[in-house]
Amino acid sequence: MAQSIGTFLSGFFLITVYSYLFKESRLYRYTEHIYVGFAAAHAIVTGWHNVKDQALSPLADGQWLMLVPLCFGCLLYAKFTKRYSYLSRTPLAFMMGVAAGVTITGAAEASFVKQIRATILPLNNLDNIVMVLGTVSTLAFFLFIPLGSKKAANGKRSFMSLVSNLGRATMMVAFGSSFGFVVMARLSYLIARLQFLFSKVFPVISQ
Amino acid sequence: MRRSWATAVQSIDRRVLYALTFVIVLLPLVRPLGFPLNITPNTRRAFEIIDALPEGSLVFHSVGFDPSGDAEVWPQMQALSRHFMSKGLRIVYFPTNVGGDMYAEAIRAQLAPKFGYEYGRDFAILPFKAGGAPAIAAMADFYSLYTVDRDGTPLSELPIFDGFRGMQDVSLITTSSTGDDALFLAVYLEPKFHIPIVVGGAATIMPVLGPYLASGQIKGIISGLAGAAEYEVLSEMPGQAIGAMDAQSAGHLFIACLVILGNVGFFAQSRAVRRKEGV
Amino acid sequence: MDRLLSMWFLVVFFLVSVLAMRRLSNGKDIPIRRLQGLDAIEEAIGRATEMGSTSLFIIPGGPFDAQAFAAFDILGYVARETAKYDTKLVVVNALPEAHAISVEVVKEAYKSLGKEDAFDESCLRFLSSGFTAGVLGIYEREKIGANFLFGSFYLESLTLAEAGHETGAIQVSGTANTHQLPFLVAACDYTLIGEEIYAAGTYLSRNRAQIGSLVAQEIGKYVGIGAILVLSIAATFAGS
Amino acid sequence: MAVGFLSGLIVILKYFAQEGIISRIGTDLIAWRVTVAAFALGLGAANLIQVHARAIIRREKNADSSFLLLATMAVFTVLGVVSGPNSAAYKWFWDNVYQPIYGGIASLLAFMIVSASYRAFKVRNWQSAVLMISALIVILGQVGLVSRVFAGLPSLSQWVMSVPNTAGMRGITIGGALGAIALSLRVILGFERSYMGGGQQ
Repeated sequence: MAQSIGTFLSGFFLITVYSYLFKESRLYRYTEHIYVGFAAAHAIVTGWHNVKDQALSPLADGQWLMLVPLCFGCLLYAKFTKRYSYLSRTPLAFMMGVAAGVTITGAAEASFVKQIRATILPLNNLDNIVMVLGTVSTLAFFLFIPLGSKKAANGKRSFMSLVSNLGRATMMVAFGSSFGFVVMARLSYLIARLQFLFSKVFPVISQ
Repeated sequence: MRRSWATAVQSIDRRVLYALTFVIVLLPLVRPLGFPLNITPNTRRAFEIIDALPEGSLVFHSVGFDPSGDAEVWPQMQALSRHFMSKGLRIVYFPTNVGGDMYAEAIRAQLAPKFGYEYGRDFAILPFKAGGAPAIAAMADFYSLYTVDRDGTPLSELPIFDGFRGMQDVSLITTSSTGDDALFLAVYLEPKFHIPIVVGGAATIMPVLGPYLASGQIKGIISGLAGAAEYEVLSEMPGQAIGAMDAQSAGHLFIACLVILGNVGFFAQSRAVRRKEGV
Repeated sequence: MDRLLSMWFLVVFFLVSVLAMRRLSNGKDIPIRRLQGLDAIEEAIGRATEMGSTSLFIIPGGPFDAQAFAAFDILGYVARETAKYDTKLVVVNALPEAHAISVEVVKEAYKSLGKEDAFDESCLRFLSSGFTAGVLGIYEREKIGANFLFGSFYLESLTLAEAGHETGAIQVSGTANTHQLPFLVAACDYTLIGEEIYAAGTYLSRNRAQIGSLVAQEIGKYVGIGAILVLSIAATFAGS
Repeated sequence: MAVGFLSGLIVILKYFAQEGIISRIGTDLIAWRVTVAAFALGLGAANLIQVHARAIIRREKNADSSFLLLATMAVFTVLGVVSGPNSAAYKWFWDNVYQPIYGGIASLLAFMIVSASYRAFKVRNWQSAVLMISALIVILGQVGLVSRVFAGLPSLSQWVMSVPNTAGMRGITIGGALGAIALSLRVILGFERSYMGGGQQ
């Protein structure tokens, strides 16, 4: 019983979502608000369990240091007071600082050093030549500060614009092919929902 | 006359496109067409790496997806798990997405009994850890991050963790993820422990991983639903992915036709405009 | 070895940045390449104002990292513009911490123009993981004239940008997530690619000290290009 | 602000230190951030309540859906906190309400990618021509049927994906890394503080 009500509900919500494609309806609006409400509730539930498991329980076990994140967390609410609202910036600065630190270290090794090392290739076949020139010219496309003054020699400027155009072309190939590649992925989302809709809710497809 | 044709092709109402998409994807599901399937080298390599592992090896498998992306990744996770279990590998699932543990639970309930896999001895499910990159980075110091399994049982009580010191004892990490699990693993764990990483994930993130595959930080890639279908073929254990491939192909052909049609109309129209202006 | 290299790289990068920031804070102006996407923001808001429609700013729910910082910079600028023209701004956030910071950013923007009273916190909406559905609803119910999408996007990018296109809004977007760039480029009027979003704050504020770190970034790029080219050529001859 | 500077610096040092006190503190800081972010959820929830309660009180046009949102949120927050997210009741609603809507919204992408490809791949100049051709190669290269006719297409598509695509994405990645480092550095050093009341210096 609960199972078939569930299947019916799932199908109903799915159809409501698809109705968005054709016309905004009151049904879509209700579905959207139920969903946002549920998503918020789920985030709060997960957040609560995180605080409980990662801070409150260790604190109860005598890890006094856990008072620090708990205090930071509470300070966020200082913004509702007039007098101490500036205190709420401390936890914000803390979160930004940690995120900045994590970003820097991750980017330096994985996205800079390792990627450059992987691009150092002997230029003895077409693949490697395309790889090296494509990477270098894409990188050159992003140069922010124009090299030399505007009066620079004509030849030099056209060389730079050639490199920049090569970079642009490489990016266009990359964007086009990534787009094409993803078509498959996007279609599979629809396929999975249709498989569900037409095998469970309206049994047309035999399984 | 010609211009009106071109204009019409130029401006098909999007609702018509949506309705056509719906029909074209649905039809092959109702009546399979039996399109042929290519096995890509990436999937083959991933399969071979896993197939070469000796029985009893310890595999860590990330579950980084939720209902929004399960269409592509869940069939992969099933195909991989079936292969692991048929080879007698020990598996530890670690959810990296809030919704991930639900799928690991489904493996425990549905797949494990078929292979006689016993929870705690042959496989285990760790609890979800929030935080993305930092959480995966924290796995480097394993027991500081995980002390209990998803049910709250201390890891020391699970036979699968007997003598397990940390990530250095892992033979292989695999992923089923729509997020950046693979990236974070390659960035934070691979450099320290040199564990081979085989990535299963949404087709979307695959192009991003190309560089890491080329540089050897990642050893193999199973990409999207097609990857799952190929894996099902390679491991000779068919599942739900193979059946969906016809609808995929039909959709691809439809989109390719639309791109061409749009351009033909666009050219005809701009030529007609040019002629009218006398250029 | 990679870790050691990255450590040295970071040390040098920091030193160069700090040095350049020092020198430039009272030095001369450095010209920066035009970034069309950022120049288009003002135009988009101007048009939204004329049409009496809303400007929408979307910060997605990817990891909380430097892309979120970049989004805050651009949000600050957008909020100052909307405050200047007294036009309606709606900000949507998927991450709780980003929401908390966005509130401060927008509030400060209004304050800096002396329009604290016009600031209404309910124009910022926290939608958690339900934000794609929520944004689609906003598209339908509000008249959107300018749509800004900045940050770490995942698979929702195309839905938001393509449905946003249907609203008729001018769309300016940016992300460093290479897997989502193709969709933003395809569906938006202007897209900032990769490092362009990080430079946005500097570009918009023309703050000289900040330009200092841009100089370090430029040098980093030349070093990268040089290293790849020189070592690749060396590898070619070493191999043969 | 000293807090941001110190926490950022320690996290960076932790990455290179690997062991010792700095490493321990760094690991703690990263874990604490998750806890603090969880507290920020409360602010988000307060925002939702504020926005929608106001709509209800003022009897705005969509007050009915606002009510629905707040009711859903209240019911599931209580259910999830009291009986836990793994309880049967919570899971039932998760499977039959949350999951189908979530999956449905995600699958809208299939329709969006159709209309986007129809619209975006018009050849206006050489750049869009390159864009379209590489997209077509990859789209068709994945269809088994087409590759029976054009035997070279799958390997061409594979090549485009693994060589020029990798080159382009790598260029963007390397540049992006530099940008991310520079911006994060500005944050740690306190040059970016529009959120702190610094505004434009």
